[in-house]
Parts: sequence; C-alpha cells; structure tokens
Amino acid sequence: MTIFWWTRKKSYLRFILRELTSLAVAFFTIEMIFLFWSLKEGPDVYHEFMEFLRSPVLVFLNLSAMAGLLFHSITWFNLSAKAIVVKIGKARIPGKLVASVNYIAWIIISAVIVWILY
Amino acid sequence: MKHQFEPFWWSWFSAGGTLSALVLPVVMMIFGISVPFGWIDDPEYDKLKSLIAPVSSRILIFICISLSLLHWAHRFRFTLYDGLQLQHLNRSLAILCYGSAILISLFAGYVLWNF
Amino acid sequence: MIQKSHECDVLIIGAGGAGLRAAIVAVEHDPGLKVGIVSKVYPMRSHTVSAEGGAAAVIKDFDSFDLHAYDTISGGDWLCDQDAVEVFVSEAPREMIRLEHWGCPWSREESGKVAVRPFGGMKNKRTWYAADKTGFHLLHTLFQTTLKYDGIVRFDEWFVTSLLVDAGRCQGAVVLEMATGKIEAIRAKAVVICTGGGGKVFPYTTNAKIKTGDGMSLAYRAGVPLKDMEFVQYHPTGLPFTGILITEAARAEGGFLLNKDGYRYLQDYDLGKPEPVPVLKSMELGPRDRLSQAFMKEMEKGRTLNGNYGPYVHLDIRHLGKEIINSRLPFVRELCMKYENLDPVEDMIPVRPVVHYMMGGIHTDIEGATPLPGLFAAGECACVSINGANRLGSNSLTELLVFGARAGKSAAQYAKTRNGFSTGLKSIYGDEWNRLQKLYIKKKNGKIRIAEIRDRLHNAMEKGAGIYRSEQSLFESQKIIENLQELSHEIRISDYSSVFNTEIIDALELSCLLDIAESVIQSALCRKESRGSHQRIDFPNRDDRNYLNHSLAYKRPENFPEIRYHPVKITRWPPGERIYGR
Amino acid sequence: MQQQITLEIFRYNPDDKEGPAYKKYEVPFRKDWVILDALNHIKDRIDGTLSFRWSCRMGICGSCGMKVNGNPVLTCASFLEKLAPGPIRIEPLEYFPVIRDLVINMDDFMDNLKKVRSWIIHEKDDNLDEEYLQTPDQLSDYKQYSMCINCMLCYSACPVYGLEPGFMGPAVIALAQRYNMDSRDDGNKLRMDIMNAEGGIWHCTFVGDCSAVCPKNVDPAGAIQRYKLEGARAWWTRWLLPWGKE
Repeated sequence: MTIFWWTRKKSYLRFILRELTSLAVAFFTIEMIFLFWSLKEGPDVYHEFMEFLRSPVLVFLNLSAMAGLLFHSITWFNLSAKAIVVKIGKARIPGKLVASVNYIAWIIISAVIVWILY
Repeated sequence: MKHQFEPFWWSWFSAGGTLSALVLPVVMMIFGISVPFGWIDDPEYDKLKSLIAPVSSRILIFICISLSLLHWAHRFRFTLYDGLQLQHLNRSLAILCYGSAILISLFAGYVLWNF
Repeated sequence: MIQKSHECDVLIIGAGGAGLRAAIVAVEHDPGLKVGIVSKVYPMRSHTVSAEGGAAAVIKDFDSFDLHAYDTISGGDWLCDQDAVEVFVSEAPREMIRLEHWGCPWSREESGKVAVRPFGGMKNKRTWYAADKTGFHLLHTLFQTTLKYDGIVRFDEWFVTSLLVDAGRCQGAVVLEMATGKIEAIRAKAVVICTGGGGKVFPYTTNAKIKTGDGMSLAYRAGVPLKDMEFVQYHPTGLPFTGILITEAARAEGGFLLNKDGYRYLQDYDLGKPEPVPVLKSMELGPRDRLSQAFMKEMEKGRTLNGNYGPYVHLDIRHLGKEIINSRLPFVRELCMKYENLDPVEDMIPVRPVVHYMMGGIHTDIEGATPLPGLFAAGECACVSINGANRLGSNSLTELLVFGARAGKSAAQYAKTRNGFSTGLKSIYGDEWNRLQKLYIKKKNGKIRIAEIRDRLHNAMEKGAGIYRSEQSLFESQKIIENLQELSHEIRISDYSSVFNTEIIDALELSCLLDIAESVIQSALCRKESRGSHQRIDFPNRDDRNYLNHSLAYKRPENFPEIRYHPVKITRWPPGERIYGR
Repeated sequence: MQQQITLEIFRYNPDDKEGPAYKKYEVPFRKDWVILDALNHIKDRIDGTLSFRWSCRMGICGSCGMKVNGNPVLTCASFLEKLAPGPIRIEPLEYFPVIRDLVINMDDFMDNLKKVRSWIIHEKDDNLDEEYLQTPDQLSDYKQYSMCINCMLCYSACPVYGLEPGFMGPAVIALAQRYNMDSRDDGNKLRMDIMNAEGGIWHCTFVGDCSAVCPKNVDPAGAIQRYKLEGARAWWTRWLLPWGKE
C-alpha cells in the first residue's frame, strides 16, 4: 500500500482526519496547562497569558483546534454508540438513542462548566 | 508478548476520548474563541483561582488533562503507525507517544500540586 | 503421479450439508481416520446455503413419527421406500438436536425451546427454521464445526474428474486442482459422493451455477445406476431470469396470478373461484404441481407473456399495499429489488415454474451404500429413496443430516476393513490424465462454444422433459441430446492456462449435465404413467401394477442408458390416493 | 437508453509474461442485469478466458465479491443501471493475493477461522434427547454476527488488513464474537487469549468501512469494539484482582 492510501477514498480520508483530532486534543490540553501555570504565577502572568491568547497566530490555531475538537466529539459520540450495547430489560437500545444520550450529556456538562465559570 | 499492554493503553485512550469529547469543546469555546474575540469578558483572576484551589478541583483537572493526553498518545501512535506506515518503529512510537503524554502529565501534576 | 500425501481413509466429494455431516460422523466414528473433503467450491459456497424454509423433524408432543412418515410417503405418491422413510423420521430429531448443540441458530419459542412452523403438505407443524435462511445457517454451522477436527483435511476448489475404480471397488478419485491445474489422484479406502443435484440441466431453475450433477455423473460413469431420474420437482413461482424463488407466502397473503390479459387464469383449471381474498386450497393456494401445470396449459393457449427469458405470467401483490408488503413480505420485496431490479409495490412480478429439486440420484441402500463396493452417496445427489415421486417440502435439509450421517458411518466402517490399494490404480490414473489432456486441456481446433451446447441442452430439456412430457416430446429431445453428446467432443477451448481455468471446469460440468439429461429423458420415456412430478400427457394416470417400481438407469457407452426396475419397499402404508393441500 | 456499456476488467494470469492489465469489453445494457450477468455474458459469448467465481446469484453463497468502481460489492447485487453510463471498472477484491483475473486467494481467512475456534465449545456431554434452551432474546444477542456469508467484502474495505500482515480482519473476529455471545458456548476465555494476541482485535483502529460495505449488516466494526471493551475489562480484572482469575 502506498503511504497515501488514505487519500484514495472519502471514508479513509474522513478516518484519518478523525484520528488527527487527537492533535487538537493534545494542543488544547497543553494550552490549559499553561493557563493553570499562569494562574499559579499570579494575576499579571494570567493577564499576560490571556493577551497571548488574543494574538492572531493563537486565534488561528485555536479556531482550527476547535474544529478538530468538535469533529472529535461528534464522531466519538456516534461511534461509541455503535460499540456499546445497552439493554433495558430484554430489548437492546438502538444506537441512535445511545448517541442521543451522549449528546444530552455533552450539553449538560457544557452548561454546568459555563455556569461554574460565570 | 507485544500486545500484552494494548488493553491497558486502550482503556486510557477510551476514557480520555470520552472525557475530552464531553469537556474540552466548551472550555475551548470560552478561552480559545469567545474571550479572544471579546464576546465575553475574561474570567476574573480571583474567581478562577478560587475555583481551582480546592484539592478536589485540582484532582479533577489533573485527571482530565492526563487522560486527554493519553488519548492523544494512543491515537497519534496509531495514526503514525498506519497512516505513515511506520510499523517497523512500533516500539519507538509507543515509547515516544506514551512517554511524552506521561511527561507532560507529570508537568501538569507539578503545576497543580504547587498551585 | 500418485502422492502419498493424497491418501485418505474416507474421501468425501462435495462439501455441502451432506458431505460435511458425513465427514464429521466418519472422524467421530474413529478419530484415527483421515477424512478428506474435496469440493469444487469452498464449503460455505455449497448450494445448501440457499435453502430458506426449514427442516422437518418431529419434536413436539402433538406430532408423531407415523404422521411425518405418512406425509412423506403420500407426498411422494407412494414411490418412497418406506423402510427408509421410517429410519429417516425416527433419526431426524436427534440429528436436528445435534445440530442445535453445534450452534445452529434455530428460531425459538419464548420458553427457549425450538420453534416449529407449518409447511406445505404437512398435517402438523414440524418444520424447524432459522428465520428464512435455514440452509445458510445449517451449512455454516456444519462447516464451522468441521474445523475443530484435525482428522478432517479439506481440498477446497478441487474438481473431481473421475472415480478410481479397480478390483471391483472404488478406491479414490482423480482430481483437478483449480488453482494450479495439477491433476492428481487421491486414493481412499471409501468414497462418499455428496455433490447435490443437477438442476442446471434445465434453463429455469432455483439451482445455483454449481449444481451440474457432477457426482451423479461420476457414479453413473463408474457403472452405478441412477435411480428415479425422471422425477424433477418444479416450484410454480420463480423469477424467470434469475430463478430466484418467490415464496408461497406471497400468494398466501393474497397475491394474484395473472395471465397476459390480467385474468386470474387458475379459475379455468378446476382450482376454485376467484375471490378477492385468499381461500385455502383454492386458486393461488392450490398445490404446487397443479399451479405449474396450469401455467403450461396457459402457455399452450398463447395466454402467457413473452420476455427476454421466455414465457411468464404475473404475480401481482400491488393491491396489498406497501405497508403489508413491507411488514409481511419484506424478503420478497428485498429479493426483487436487490437481484432483479423491480419493486413489487409498483410492478407486477414476472414468474414462471422453475426447476427446484431432483428426487432421483445415485442408487443407494438405506445405509448410503451404492452397488459399487467402497462407494457411498448421500444428499440430493443420492436416491435412498425417501422422496419418491415428489419431495415433501423441508425434508431435504433433514435428509442431508440423517443420510449424510449414515453414509459417513458406513464409509468409515468399510474403510476400516480395507488395508491397501490395488496396483492397477496407477494406470487408471494415467488413462484419465490422457483423457483430460486430449478432450479438454490440450484440445485444439474445437468448433462450438460451451455456452452454445448448454443453451441447446436447456431448450431440449425444457421442451421435451419439462412439467408435461410425452413420448414424442421426449424422443425429440433425446435426439437432440444424442447430437449434443457428439458435439461436446468438438467444444472450443480458448483458455490454455493452468491457473484457475474456469473454462475447463465449465466444459467438465457440461459433460456431466449431458449425462444427467440423458438419464432423465430415458427414465421418463420408459415410465409410461403419471406419478408425482412425472406427468405424461399420453399416460395421465398412475399405474401401480407396472410402475410401483424405481427406475434404474445404467450407462451404456455410445448409447442411451438401459433402464431396469427395482421394487418399491412397502412396509405399513399401502398405496392410496394422493390428496394435496391439507 | 444506451444499448451497450463498457466494462474495464482487471486481467492477470501468472502464466503470461505480461503483467496485469485492464481490458475493455462492450456488453448489452439491460435493466435487470447485474455486473455478474455482464461477466457471464463475456465469459460465454466474448472471451472464455475470463476467470471469476460465482454460484447462487442471490447474495447468499458469498462467492462473487469484487471491486466495482473502487468499492467492494457483491456483483450479483449491483445493477449496471446504477453504474451507467460507464465505463465500469471491475477488479479483484483488494488486499488479497490475486490467483488470476478476478479470483483472489482467501487462505488467510480460512486459516484464521480455525484459529479463533469458530464453533461451539461446550463443556458438558451431549444429551441428544433435548435441545439446549435459548430464548429469543438470547438468540438475538448473537444473531446479527451469525449472518456473515464470508464474502470477504469487509476485508477488502479494511485498510488495516492491507497494512498489517498478521491482522485477522473483521469477519473472523465478528464470527468469534458470534460464538462468544451464544448462550450455549463456554469458549469465551479461550478466544479472548487469541484475540488479545498478535493479529487480534488491538490492531483495529475502527475505520468502520467493514460495516459500511457488509451486504448482510453484520457490523463487524461494532463486534470488534465490543470485544475491545470486553478485553479491557478482562485485562483489568486480571491485574487488579489476580485472585479472581477464573
């Protein structure tokens, strides 16, 4: 197989993009570590860091990472619904329902985080 | 045996995948987009600091960070392994990916420990 | 060259239901035996896979062996050997339970017990089923179970070209390995043929491509008679092009059979009055053979339609509406849409009677042994006979198990009584090698395409030996077949490669088809009565005085087979009238 | 409507000196014809040297899988009409060694089927007087995975099978899962060891195409992910509760 096998088919390309969202996860996680580090160092460093986040390069990187994170969340919720078999009583819960539970959890957790912060 | 630890790493990958999918987008939306674009104010320093100060918060954050990193490590390892066909570097890739995830987690732990 | 590695105690030819069952029995009978399975396709491709309906065996309290036996015997128009039927019905349940223990996903009742359903021609519900893919599950269960026995060695995609017969017994087979083109001998102390039927002698059939009667032909050429070959079962509603079966359920739910004028023609054939809703035992729910026969009469009157694939009539289920079709006949719709590009919700379904099953086959006794020592047979290629003149629906899958097991056991026992092989095998193998080189592999300057001969064969069989036969129609077809036998020595081979040469396989299969055709026609010519699926216009009645006998067709070189008769074994059920539909 | 359609067929014969090539054939364009009918037309009327496998022509024997315009399909269930106006490219299934033309070598699958012990493993002796009880719900637990016709389309859709020589691939793992989920089977532990070893489930990165191309909705991808969950659970049990091994 050629090294660019994943360009041959739409589904393969989608797959490789899905896998590359892990870079967005790592990137943002490291960004968060620095956020906490700036908090630890005091208000000045914190404000400096917030300014740093406003720089065009960081804005661009964050926008890209955001796209990656969203793609990660959506694919993850949909696929985990296929892997996890939930039974209520005797009937297997259809995958779509499991996926929608994932999405509801996502919305609730997001709302809670916003509520805590503001 | 080569695959003895696959279930171990995969468990972290899965847990991290779920956690990052649930938590990260909203945090990114706040700090990475809404704040820089000025749609909302910067979170106040004192409030943020006091939110994170309790040990329980710091433990939660540490779990979130380290699992996300392990998620990345496992997934990225296979992206390189299959996508770039580096099967012959399997061991080195594993050490590189999981190693950096652990090192960065340790750094995060250090930051949070001394918060 | 005869290699030591190609030596088995028991060699099974054909890896469908019967072959796999026989293999397991043989290896379980004595784990020390080496059991070979040679098949021209991978086991899971065998035609057992296509059976849908189910497999009959008495398991419920309200049922009994006698009832099953009677249904089978009356269904077979009293041509069944009743001792065989009794053995069959009594061994059926254990065989089916064994298959259940091996993992067959039988459909179940809420209690967890196996579910049974009613089937045509039965007084009781006794058909075990695995949804509508019973044959598929049965075959895959058997195949996967064979994998656990190290004593079973498979030769996948090897084509058997002839049996090794010397010193009055069968001692193996000559085999062509398709992937390499190598011709080798597999020596075996006992051989079991389980190659299925030969429905492909007819143009319109539910049978798969591979069902070319190879095993019947092998035995026939080795001097073993073919029994009751004139009995060929039709199913009234198949798709003309693909032969895909449209289940009786389509009619039971209220489908109409319409001729080219949109007229429910069955009312003209003493099958009741046309009612808007289905009535049991009348019109579209009449017996299969009567429906097939009515089609032929319509055709003679010029009231059928004509398409790319010959005459047909319409099965109309449009009036049932999309919802009923989707909920009750989803598989019918799926088959039509997926494989024939028509939607029965909007289009009428073209149907015609199609050949479904051959009751006849290699003459065996109740233990699966043929008259040739060392040679055994089971399944559709064999004739024990439990199917008589007309097979009872859902008996065929069970037959594979019961008689597959019996033949496998007999073969294993026989193999243990034999020590070595005779010395003449080498020269027999050499002769076969030369024959194959001359007729096929190195054949030059042939004139006629394989497909051309096959088409002419199909025409002749359809015209002369179809649902209705007469002396005249059979004679005419016989002449054509005779001519085709000669022409087949002039086939044009264009592929001289040794690697996966499917043209050579087609040619070999064609020669088997011609053997089957001649035996069907000659047996039909000689049986001057109408019984079960064998309907003679010139002899419309059953004649128990002269023909309560099995016909045995013996091959004669350069001539049509000699037909001899062999009495039917009657134990407890004297011949009576055959009543359908109840 | 067009009268003819062009097929570009992959031709290869190890006996020939020339390597693989695509050869064009014109066949009648008919509404009710599938690719397989066109191939048979070629075989019977145009070029007798074309080799391919087929048998039932109703999507159950699993013989006639090929790559059509890049996608693995059963050729008995793909209509020319849906691929018009052509040309249609027909190739053997990907990731398998080609024996000749459209015929692939599937030895690897056949070997693996045995390796994963795809049969019922049952400790107790057989009592042939009674069936084992299995409720419709227990049946439905594994039914989906028992529908595999071994057509090999999922292998041809799986890049990991192409990349990783030892990988057992989707269908075999789904079939192992079929027996694991069967209430009559006791072989779970045995198969788990095989699945955790080299060639097993941990190679799968959940591309998901195997399930997308499956003509019988077996969903091997889902089967493998379920297996991974099970495998991970077993791993942690073994390490955290070493006394609870059996």
